[in-house]
Amino acid sequence: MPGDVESILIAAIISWILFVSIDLLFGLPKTGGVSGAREIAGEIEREGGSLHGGYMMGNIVCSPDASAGTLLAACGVYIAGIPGGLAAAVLVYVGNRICYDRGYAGTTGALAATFLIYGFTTIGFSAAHFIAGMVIAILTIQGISHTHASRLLSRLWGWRT
Amino acid sequence: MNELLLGAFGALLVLGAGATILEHDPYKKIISLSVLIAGIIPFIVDRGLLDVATAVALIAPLSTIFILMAVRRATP
Amino acid sequence: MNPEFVLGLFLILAGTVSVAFPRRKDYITRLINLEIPAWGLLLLMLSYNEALALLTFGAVTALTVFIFVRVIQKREGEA
Amino acid sequence: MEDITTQEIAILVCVSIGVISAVRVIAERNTMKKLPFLNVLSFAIAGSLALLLPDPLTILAAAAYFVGTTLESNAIASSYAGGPKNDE
Repeated sequence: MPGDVESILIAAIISWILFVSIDLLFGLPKTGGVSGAREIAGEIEREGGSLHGGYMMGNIVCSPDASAGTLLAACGVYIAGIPGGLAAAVLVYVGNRICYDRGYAGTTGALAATFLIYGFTTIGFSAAHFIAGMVIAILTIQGISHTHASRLLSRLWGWRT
Repeated sequence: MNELLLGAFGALLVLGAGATILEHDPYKKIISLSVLIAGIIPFIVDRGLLDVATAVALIAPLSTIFILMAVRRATP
Repeated sequence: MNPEFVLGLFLILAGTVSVAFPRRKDYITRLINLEIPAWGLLLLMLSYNEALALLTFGAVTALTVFIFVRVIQKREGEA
Repeated sequence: MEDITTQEIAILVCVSIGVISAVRVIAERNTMKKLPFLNVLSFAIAGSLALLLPDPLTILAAAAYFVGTTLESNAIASSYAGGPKNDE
């Protein structure tokens, strides 16, 4: 069983792959859902970033998507196991409806993350590792360098199409 | 809550309050105000008043949206 | 003297001074600065563990902001 | 530093990322580019809320905080982009 720091890093990588793949699967980088997301994307492109990655970052800011689903599912599993994760999925769906979004990406992300994290808790990880890991994963997307993150997301979106 | 967390959340609170006072642009002031709220919510949760924390977390964006109505009118 | 009390007092003092002497003297700046002492008072109530007072005060703050916004819009419409 | 539990190290990671992103929110000069850092801050705070007090109602509070701050960012961005009239 690895130590705490290694576990958090592994959990960060797993949740990064999980939420980026679900967001790409639901086509978040295709276009901005609301005008605010399009404005953020335009601003990132003006600073030298890429437009489709900017759309995805704007959509993450403007409505709870798979990343929010993963974080809240990790919180739910940490507090109450599988039922907590399902409650988190319901809450993410309600939050998506509040933010004028269809809510498929967030709910799917929360359900997938619930079962994935519960699976990992059986082999020695703790759900607290996944909470910290998810915060590190969202930091790498939104908080280090907008230009490089949008270029990376745009390249991944180019592979998918 | 130990001293380290207390210092971190207090730092968020003081940073948000200072930036809200010192900014000029109304949008930047509102964003700094939301940093201040992020520092306050953990104090409410740490006391165990979870229903109050839920209500406050839902009411705070409402008052921000009300302020945005005035900001949008003032800066067309 | 728990930390909530000290931080709440700090917010009330700083916010009141900033409402009284804002950087830009217009309605919007004062209205946004008025939120700071409101949160400070909420933190002060928290240090006495008054749950019902917190709930009521939170709801009334949003209502007060709404009324202020309506008043400001009415005044600017007349001017 | 004697034995730090898993919960404590996770909450330390969350809180330190929150403070860093708050500093970057304040330091960024472009209004629209402040919003992704604010999103990181709300992720960190929602995570640390759940780690601070493990109770079944905490997940409701964390979700309410997260949805509230997302709605706030949405309103700020839409209002900055010109109001809801050119939305759709």
